[in-house]
Amino acid sequence: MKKLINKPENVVKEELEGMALSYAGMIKVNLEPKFVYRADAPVQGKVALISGGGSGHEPMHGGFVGKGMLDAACAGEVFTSPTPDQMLEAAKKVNGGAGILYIVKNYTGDVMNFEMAADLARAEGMKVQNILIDDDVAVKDSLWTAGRRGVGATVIAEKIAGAGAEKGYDLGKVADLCRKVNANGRSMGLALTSCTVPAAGKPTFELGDDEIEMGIGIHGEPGRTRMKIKSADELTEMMALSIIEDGDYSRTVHEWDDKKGDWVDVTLVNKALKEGDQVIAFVNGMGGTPNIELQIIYRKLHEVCGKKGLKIVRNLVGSYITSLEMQGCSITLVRADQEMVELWDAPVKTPGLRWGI
Amino acid sequence: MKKLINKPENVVKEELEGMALSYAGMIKVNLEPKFVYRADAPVQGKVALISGGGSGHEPMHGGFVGKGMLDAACAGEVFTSPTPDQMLEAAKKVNGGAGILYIVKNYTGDVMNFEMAADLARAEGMKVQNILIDDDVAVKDSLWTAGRRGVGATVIAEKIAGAGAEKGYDLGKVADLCRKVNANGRSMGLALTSCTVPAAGKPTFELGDDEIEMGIGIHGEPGRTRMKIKSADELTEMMALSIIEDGDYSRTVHEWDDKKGDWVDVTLVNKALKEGDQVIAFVNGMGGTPNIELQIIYRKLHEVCGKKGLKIVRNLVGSYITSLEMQGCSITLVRADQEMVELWDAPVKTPGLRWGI
Amino acid sequence: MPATIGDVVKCLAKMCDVLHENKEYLTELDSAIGDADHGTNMDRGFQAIAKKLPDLGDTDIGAILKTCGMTLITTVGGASGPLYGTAFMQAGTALAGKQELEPGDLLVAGEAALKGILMRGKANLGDKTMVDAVTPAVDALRQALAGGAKAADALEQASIAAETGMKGTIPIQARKGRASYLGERSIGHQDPGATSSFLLIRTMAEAAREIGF
Amino acid sequence: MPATIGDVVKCLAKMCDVLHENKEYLTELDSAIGDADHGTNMDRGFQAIAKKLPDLGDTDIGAILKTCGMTLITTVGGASGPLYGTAFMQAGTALAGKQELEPGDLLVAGEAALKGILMRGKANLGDKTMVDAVTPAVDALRQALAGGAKAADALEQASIAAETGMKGTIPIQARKGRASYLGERSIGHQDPGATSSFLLIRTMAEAAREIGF
Ligand SMILES: Nc1ncnc2c1ncn2[C@@H]1O[C@H](COP(=O)(O)OP(=O)(O)O)[C@@H](O)[C@H]1O
Ligand SMILES: Nc1ncnc2c1ncn2[C@@H]1O[C@H](COP(=O)(O)OP(=O)(O)O)[C@@H](O)[C@H]1O
Ligand SMILES: [Mg+2]
Ligand SMILES: [Mg+2]
Ligand SMILES: [Mg+2]
Ligand SMILES: [Mg+2]
Repeated sequence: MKKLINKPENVVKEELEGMALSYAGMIKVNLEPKFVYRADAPVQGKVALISGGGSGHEPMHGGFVGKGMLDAACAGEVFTSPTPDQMLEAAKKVNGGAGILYIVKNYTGDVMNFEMAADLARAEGMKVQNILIDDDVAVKDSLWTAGRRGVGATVIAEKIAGAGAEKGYDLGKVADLCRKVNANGRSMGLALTSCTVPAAGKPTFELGDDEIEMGIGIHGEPGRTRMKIKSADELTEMMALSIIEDGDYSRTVHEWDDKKGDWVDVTLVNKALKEGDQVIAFVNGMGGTPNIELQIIYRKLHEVCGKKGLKIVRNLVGSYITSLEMQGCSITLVRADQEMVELWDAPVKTPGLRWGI
Repeated sequence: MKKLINKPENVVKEELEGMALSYAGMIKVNLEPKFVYRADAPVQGKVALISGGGSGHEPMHGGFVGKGMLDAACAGEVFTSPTPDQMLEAAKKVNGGAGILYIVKNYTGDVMNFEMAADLARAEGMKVQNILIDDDVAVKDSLWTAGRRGVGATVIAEKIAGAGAEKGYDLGKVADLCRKVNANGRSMGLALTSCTVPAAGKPTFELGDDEIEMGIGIHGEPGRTRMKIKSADELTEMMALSIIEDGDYSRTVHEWDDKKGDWVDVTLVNKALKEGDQVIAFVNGMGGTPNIELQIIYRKLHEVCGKKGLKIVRNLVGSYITSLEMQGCSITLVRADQEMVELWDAPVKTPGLRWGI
Repeated sequence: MPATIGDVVKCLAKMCDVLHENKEYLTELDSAIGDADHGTNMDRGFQAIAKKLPDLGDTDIGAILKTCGMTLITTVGGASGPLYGTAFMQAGTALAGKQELEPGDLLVAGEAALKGILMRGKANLGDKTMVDAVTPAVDALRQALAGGAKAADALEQASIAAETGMKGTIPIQARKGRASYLGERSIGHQDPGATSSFLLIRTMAEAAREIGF
Repeated sequence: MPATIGDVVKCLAKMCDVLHENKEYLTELDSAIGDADHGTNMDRGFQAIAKKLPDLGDTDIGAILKTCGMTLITTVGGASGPLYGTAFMQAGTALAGKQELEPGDLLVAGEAALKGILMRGKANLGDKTMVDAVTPAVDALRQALAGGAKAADALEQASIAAETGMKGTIPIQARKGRASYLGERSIGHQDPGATSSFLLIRTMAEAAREIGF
């Protein structure tokens, strides 16, 4: 393992210390327990957005903290969900009195820890909603698995919901917005190489010189299929079609019902994309992929979307949800209406995403 | 070689096609010959900044085209200087009547091609200045080598000179500003892994599992020394000290003398950094380095600068001058006065660097 | 002889050591069908427990187990943190106020722990998770105790059942947790969480034997 | 027999082939002390020339060489583009208007080409660049022609001298171009540009032999 680190067990702490120095003015960092929060938190009267997850996906999530996006992000160990106490302390720090939205990527660990955190935060008198992101079409069904993973749609959801909160939407409306982005989002990824978890010291998996993992997870979980590498155009088309041709996706999730005062099972359906839809297109690098390759992929994605009657109204190309140094990429398409596009365009000022201010 | 590309010979063309689509509104792309230019070019009455170099260093330079930075960037083949006809056509396209500044990284090929381009542009009646960037302290002397390479200071120079041009500075003043950034800038880099030039098909060099190249170039040129890997803190300190303790650096460069109407040899001296200096600190990833590691490096750099009496007044942390998928990093320090800091803060809107608009 | 607070603390200390020794092994299992962190996660949590153990002697066994649970919840993260954390919390609640343990208390605690895991993770038997090791272990414990076995022997039976359950995760397809994303490719690999569960139960059995429980 | 326009075109076509065959070899040399693109660069430029050759027959030799020079300048890039481009431009200028070549014209062209390379790159002999191959080649050509050799023999001498010069770049330290950054680590490696220069000169010698020049 060759990495520019000191001790593996200090990676996350030292990273956060670096961020506190390099983005002073935009964010602040709490080390015990670990979370990043808006320098101007709490913003009174604004719904506070909190996300988090394992580290190693930078700039997600700490890099998305700031005006117009997240109020706080909880950093777990590398690829390990953070713990409820982090989420609770973050909520206390950024609570502006209008409620807390926990944005949770659908992984067993994240879901359980954020549910515990929500219970704790409610016990302290806060209004809390947990919204799941589960957009990864590589996971086919939810009956036989832990359900689709949360990947690329997370960035889009955090941006759009963050803009809604900034505009003054109340907790119910921000939660609806976040749920809506997720309901319209689908992603698919692949890896050319494995990543190496610092504490593990060696690559999570081995791939032959001409092999890729199609349907890779962002934690170096092996994908659904191992296959021979093909040209960028062919791989892009495969990923794009698996998103575009994915049917309606229905599953049951746990959400908090404020009236009942309890968690309830809710069945949600993501409607398949169809001709004429407007989409936000996101080509994401996994950390070790040069920009030059992401642009080659975007070029083909644009063509495939065109052929399938999808109109790309906004795009994002870059490494925003990474898996350490993994080489690979993912594609995310989010069907977007006018409100979503306007909120996407709204000013944002975070370490990882910035425009308009 | 595993890359997300189609044919190696089409990499640059397809990348530019992708950029034209993904950044429409910010930039436009010319394919024959290849260059990226501001969507609103030419900006009448403004000095036009043009840079360029081999591809594979993205976002540099095409990603720095836009309001507040470059007017055009010429993309060569991967790691190969672009050609004079590209530079000439770019100049014609973005010429706003106030002259052209070619910002040239000091590599034999770039220098020669840009000099030929300047001669051609002048023959077409344009006012042209070429300013060299040569900030890489890994190259010790200029007598026994082609002189120090242009690396990290390029980004800072393009940002600050671009802001000056946007403010209405005339060609002489913009050229002086660019020369000043370079005169105050120093960089040092290292690599953990080699990159693979697509057309070459295999890694440029091989490194052992515990080896790094200290003083690496951004084209995968081997560094000055191969050494055992150390901790991030130790490596950061080595790089930082080689910059901070570097003495005055003097060399002779070729500049155009408008009065004489000829190229002249000019001796320039970069004064060593000293206690009390204010600096812009830049930690750059080489393409395959996770953000998490760059923040760990920034954290230590901040400490070393503090110990040496340097005050970091601004910083930039991210992968801005890359070498394809190479894992590694570089550190750049630029001594900055008030004017430079203000111009650094000025709004910029490019694919790779954006704030304030 | 009933087990004392000191015995429980000793057993917990042993668990910390065993997980530390098996850190790489558990992470390796997790590399194959997960994200290569289970060993690191468990070790981080139990090392945090190890640090607290010296100060826990003058409370009660329920409180000790709850402290362990809380420690796991706040230091482990991932899926295993809330699951093991809840297990210890529930076991602690079940044994609230106890200064010593009778063999029957083991079953009370074990059933509570399993209930906690099921409540939190909603896995079914055969989903290829820690449930596949813990469920048969609790069953074996119940049966052995019902048959009049002493604690160490009953735990021995539980440990054997956990091991069988753990090995039983190899040929099946995961339906919960991260390994479920692999679909059929999860077949042929042993579940890391079932493995850590077995290790913990085996350690209890060994500790019981040593103290003559 | 003087060389005709057709002979020159044939010789150029042969150069294109030879560089194409040596593409990987030249890139490999450049990997060791440069940036792994010299073969690709030269091949890109000479393939562009190859495409134009069919249409160049009805101009003159000077114009043909200038077209080659311009093509190299606009397609090669890097250090070798301006250097070889200028060399061909200067040679073309020196042979402006010529419909056929006498042996002496070779020297005129060779000296002009070398002057162009020196003017553009400012390298000295011994800096470990193409200059180290071209300079002795032009010297050998001059000497052989002065001694009354026919063109093919004089070019043969030039080729031998270029090869010696090329090999002479191995034990020395680079002081110009990208290899100079390596300092002492550049020692022991053959300069890619000197190698492509030798290949071009050897090709000229072979072409001259074939056409009986
Ligand atoms: N829903 C669940 N119920 C019970 N156990 C589970 C569940 N999901 C996962 N597990 C267990 O957790 C283990 C993985 O733990 P760990 O690697 O620490 O967490 P993560 O999967 O978040 O990286 C699995 O091997 C499995 O035994
Ligand atoms: N100043 C110079 N004068 C003459 N030849 C040079 C000079 N600098 C470099 N060269 C030649 O150019 C060759 C490298 O060409 P190439 O790899 O195509 O360009 P680059 O170095 O820009 O990648 C070197 O091997 C050397 O022979
Ligand atoms: Mg994990
Ligand atoms: Mg080159
Ligand atoms: Mg795991
Ligand atoms: Mg080269």
